[in-house]
Amino acid sequence: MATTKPRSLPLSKRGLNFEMLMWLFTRLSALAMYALILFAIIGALIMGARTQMNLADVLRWGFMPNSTHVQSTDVPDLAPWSTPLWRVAGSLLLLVAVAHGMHGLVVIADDYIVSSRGRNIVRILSIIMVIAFSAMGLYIIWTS
Amino acid sequence: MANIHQFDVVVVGAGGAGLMAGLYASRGAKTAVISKLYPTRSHTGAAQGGISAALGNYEEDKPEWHTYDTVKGSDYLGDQDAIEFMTSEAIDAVLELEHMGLPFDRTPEGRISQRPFGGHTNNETGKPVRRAAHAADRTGHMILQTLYQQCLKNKVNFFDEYQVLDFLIVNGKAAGVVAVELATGELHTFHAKAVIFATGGHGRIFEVTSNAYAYTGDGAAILLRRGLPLEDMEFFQFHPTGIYKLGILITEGVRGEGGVLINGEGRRFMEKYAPTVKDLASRDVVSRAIYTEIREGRGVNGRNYVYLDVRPETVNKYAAMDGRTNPDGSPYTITGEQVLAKLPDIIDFCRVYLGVDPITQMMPIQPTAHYTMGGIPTNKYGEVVIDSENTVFPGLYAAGECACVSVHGANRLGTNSLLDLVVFGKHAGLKAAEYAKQADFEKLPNDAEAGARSQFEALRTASGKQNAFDISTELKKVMFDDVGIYRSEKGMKEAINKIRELQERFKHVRVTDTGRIFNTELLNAWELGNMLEIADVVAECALNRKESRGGHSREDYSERDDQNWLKHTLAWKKDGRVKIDYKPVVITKYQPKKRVY
Amino acid sequence: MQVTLKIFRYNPEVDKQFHYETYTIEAEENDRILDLLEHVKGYKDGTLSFRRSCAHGVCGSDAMRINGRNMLACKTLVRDIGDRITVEPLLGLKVVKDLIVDMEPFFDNYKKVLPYFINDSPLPADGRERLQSPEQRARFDESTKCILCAACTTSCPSFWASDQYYGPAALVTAHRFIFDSRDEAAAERLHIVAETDGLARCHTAYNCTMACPREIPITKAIGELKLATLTGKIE
Amino acid sequence: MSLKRNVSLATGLRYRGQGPMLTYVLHRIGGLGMAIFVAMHILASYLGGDIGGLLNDIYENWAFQIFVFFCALFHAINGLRITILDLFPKLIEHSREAIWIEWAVFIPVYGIAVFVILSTALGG
Ligand SMILES: Cc1cc2nc3c(=O)[nH]c(=O)nc-3n(C[C@H](O)[C@H](O)[C@H](O)COP(=O)(O)OP(=O)(O)OC[C@H]3O[C@@H](n4cnc5c(N)ncnc54)[C@H](O)[C@@H]3O)c2cc1C
Ligand code: HEM
Ligand code: SF4
Ligand code: F3S
Ligand code: FES
Repeated sequence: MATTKPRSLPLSKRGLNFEMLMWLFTRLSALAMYALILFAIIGALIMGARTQMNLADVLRWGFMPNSTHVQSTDVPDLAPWSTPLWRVAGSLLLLVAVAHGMHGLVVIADDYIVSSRGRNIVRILSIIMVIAFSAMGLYIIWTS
Repeated sequence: MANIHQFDVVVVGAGGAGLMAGLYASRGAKTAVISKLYPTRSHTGAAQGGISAALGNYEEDKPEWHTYDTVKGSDYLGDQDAIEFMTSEAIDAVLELEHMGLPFDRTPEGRISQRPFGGHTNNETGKPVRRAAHAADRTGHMILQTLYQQCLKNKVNFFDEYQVLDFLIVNGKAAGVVAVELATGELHTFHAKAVIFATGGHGRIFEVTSNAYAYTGDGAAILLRRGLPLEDMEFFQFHPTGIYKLGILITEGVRGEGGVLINGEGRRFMEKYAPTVKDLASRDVVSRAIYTEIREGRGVNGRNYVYLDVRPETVNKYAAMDGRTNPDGSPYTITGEQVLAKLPDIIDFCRVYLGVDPITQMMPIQPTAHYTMGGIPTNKYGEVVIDSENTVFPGLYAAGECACVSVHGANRLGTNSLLDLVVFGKHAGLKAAEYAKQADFEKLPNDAEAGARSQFEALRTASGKQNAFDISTELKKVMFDDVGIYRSEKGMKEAINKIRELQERFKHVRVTDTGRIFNTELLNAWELGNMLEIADVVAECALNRKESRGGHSREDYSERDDQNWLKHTLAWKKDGRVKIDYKPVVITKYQPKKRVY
Repeated sequence: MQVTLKIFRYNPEVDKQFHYETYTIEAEENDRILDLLEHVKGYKDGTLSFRRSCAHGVCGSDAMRINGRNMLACKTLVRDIGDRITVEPLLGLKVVKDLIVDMEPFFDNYKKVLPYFINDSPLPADGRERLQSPEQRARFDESTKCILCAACTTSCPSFWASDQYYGPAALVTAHRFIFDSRDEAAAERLHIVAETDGLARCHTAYNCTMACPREIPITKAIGELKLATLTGKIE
Repeated sequence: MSLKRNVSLATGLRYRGQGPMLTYVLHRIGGLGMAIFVAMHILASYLGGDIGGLLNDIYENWAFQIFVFFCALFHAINGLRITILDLFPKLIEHSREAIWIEWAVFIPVYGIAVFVILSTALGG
């Protein structure tokens, strides 16, 4: 009978590298963002958004559950929208989105920039930017 | 000149034969493979049905049966020692391809799958036998890819898109070739100890053909011009099933899977011409049968085509009538999905070019010019021989369709060509490397490129009154009509006159492109020159052979004549005239018999 | 019927820039675009240059842009695209002359993925074939169809951005060997295709799959490679 | 001796890649758009003051909102499709159908959102 040798490669033989891990991260972070966004939207609906906010505002809140995003709506009281729970959710979304987005920019740059020097510069810049934007974003979330 | 390269062995052509030769030569000598096309674009890639070897993966089969079938298929003109050599090497050759990674289709046991093909029989029962190893209907494609890949692995030197124009002879020995680099228009001299020609056939001299544009007989024409002979040029195979008008090949595998030919009256007709194997008779027999049907008014709608029918209901009906069985003895049946799985490319061709779906409709087909049996005479080691005594030309080798060993004689069996490429390609490569080891480089002539340059000059400075396309169209028409499936003295004489006229006109051919970079107009004109040269030889040899045998069937001499014509033709070109001589056929075991299928 | 054939022209020995040339010719519905090009070359302008060989879609010589999309000129009929036809060379490779592009970067990429069967284990003791079940054979069937015509690679936006990207054709070749149960160099190949200029450059734009004249599900093959680098599964 | 290989943006976009190519282009525009917008927004909120106010004014502008919404929504929906197909390559054969579904979801949701933004913006 035909050979049935195992066709599964051990970890070190898969070609699994940073590049492919980041590829996976992009997908997983996308799913994570979906989870967080859905969480935020459902939360908003429970908190009465159905009567107090229009669709655009709900989505806007969903994409970033930060209390400033519902300031201009008919929400009577901002307090429930700025509990630690929402701040944590917002922080998570921020971190994931910044990492996802910044890596996305690196991916686009890699399409065009092929010299290893150029690619290294892009990577260093991207790390700096991820740290800077995460810090700024966290600062805003936790102080607003 | 600046562009001089030195290699022990130079292979001209990168089809199945060239790559196999290159692969083997490169193991023992510094080797270059030169090709006017990127190797993967060679015509071997078009081969569909399979490669034959008596592997016996489904049922009993033996190399001796393969030998007999080939001898019989060749209408007894094949050299039997060479045929025995080829069929006995066949099994290992096919296995070697598998070991190189070729993805053959598989039997349920995991072995190489095989299918029946025209002319392959069990010698005891006379029934078709499964001998053609296949990879769907793109066996040639897979051979070409696999060999190219192995060459890359072995770091063979490739010169892609270099067209060889001339062969250099010094002291009666091979000294190299001259080629033009298409991308720059510059001439390059390849200084070599051994040269292997593997440039494929010349089917483009016919109007309706399955052959590629590149099939202009370059290799044969180059050697002819250098005073070497060509063998059995009158034998050209017309494949029975080409797509109507276009000539695109519908593999015999379709009939192998149970497809049948149907005439204009809606009836199967092959049982009349080949009562035992019917639609799976040898190609020349089927082609003539189709032509006879057409001439007797039983073409479809009175026109010159018939149908090939592979619709499951038809296949099953006739398979039941023929009592065809599966290997396990159950009755043979087939479904639309199976047809699609086994013949995907054929189905695709029909859909694209005809708008016909073979699973529900019949395919209009007509015989198409397909395979060059004749060519550069060689012995079974691929060494080129130059006279009736089989004197070897030192350092010169040929393999593949451009060569004539002769294992195909007057008619090639389907799937034997791919086998021919692999077996003789290999041996040509081995021999050339062996020769190169002990030989020295001949000194190059002072102006090695002179011959090539003057050929180009003649084209460039011609008066330009004649359109090359017209010449080529007229040539193809007259060859197909008068030196085609049926031939007669009157027709052939007219054809020869026409060819002479065209050759005259060719002297005034127009080449408007004066550039160097990819001057395809100039190269096409040069190729047209080769086609005229070859067509002339084909027609002269055909006129000369006063009998019917295999692919050569004459209306005025409709019988085979072993008394006078059991011999190979050798043809030289001397002062613009074709000179003919003969060479005996090697017969070992099988005395000529009447050929019935 | 009459067709208007607009052809991209560039003669490196004369022109600084390319231009288009328009020809009006008689054609039949069933004519291939290749037939039209041959006609122009034969009777209108002999300098027109393009590659071709088999004329029925199996050699991969004549991939070009026809009405803005990559196709084989010999596998595209007038009836498929109408009477206004524009023919241009492939994108992302240097144009050498008219419709002829420099194929070297394409083949260089092909050569990067170890495009040959590798199995250094001893042959079966009986000297016969290495066994492979029909299912194992079917696993990589589609990727064996590739004729290296470059229609896919030159339709890929990532390749337009940089010819360092291996491109779909090379990845299909990698797929052909990685998923062949007989081949033993899957790990090496996966390491190669996982490099920055490999799999990560495919953004599933899908142009390749739509352009492939052999109807190879290229994007799917690339997808399988991506997962294989992560999971190690090459069943 | 030969033309450069460069493919300009205009030439690239003229390639008739149909549906899937369009989603690729829009996904990229969406990702880029969002990256710029998120960066801008964070920066603005962090800096505050005049520059921040100005940036936030641009960001709050209804035209910009319509664009940002497009980016976010399309990128999110298309991203989900990509993720699903990537994790289950078998489904890639149904790419076309997936894209149809995607548009069927995107168009109504985006349509309503645009309508709402516009009516709030124009209605005061
Ligand atoms: C449609 C079709 C189907 C077929 N099916 C089968 C089948 O099922 N089974 C079978 O056994 N046989 C089949 N054959 C026959 C078989 O495929 C061919 O005979 C065989 O492939 C020829 O191989 P080759 O190596 O001799 O030449 P090719 O593969 O044609 O290679 C010729 C090479 O020579 C090069 N060349 C030519 N001229 C020059 C020059 N002047 N300078 C430099 N290079 C040059 C070309 O570039 C090319 O690389 C089929 C043939 C056709 C046309
Ligand atoms: C639900 C939310 C999101 C989902 C589902 C999502 C999904 C994805 C996916 C699957 C990719 C990979 C595309 C590819 O490789 O072809 C991607 C790329 C990208 N994403 Fe997102 N993303 C989301 C949110 C964001 C956000 C918030 C940003 C910006 C901050 C962003 C910026 C990018 C960028 C710049 C790319 C690279 C674009 C490209 O390669 O063409 N994404 N996204
Ligand atoms: S994958 Fe398809 S389009 Fe790409 S080179 Fe191969 S045959 Fe051509
Ligand atoms: S077009 Fe390019 S981006 Fe991927 S799906 Fe095909 S390789
Ligand atoms: S000429 Fe061979 S693919 Fe078109």
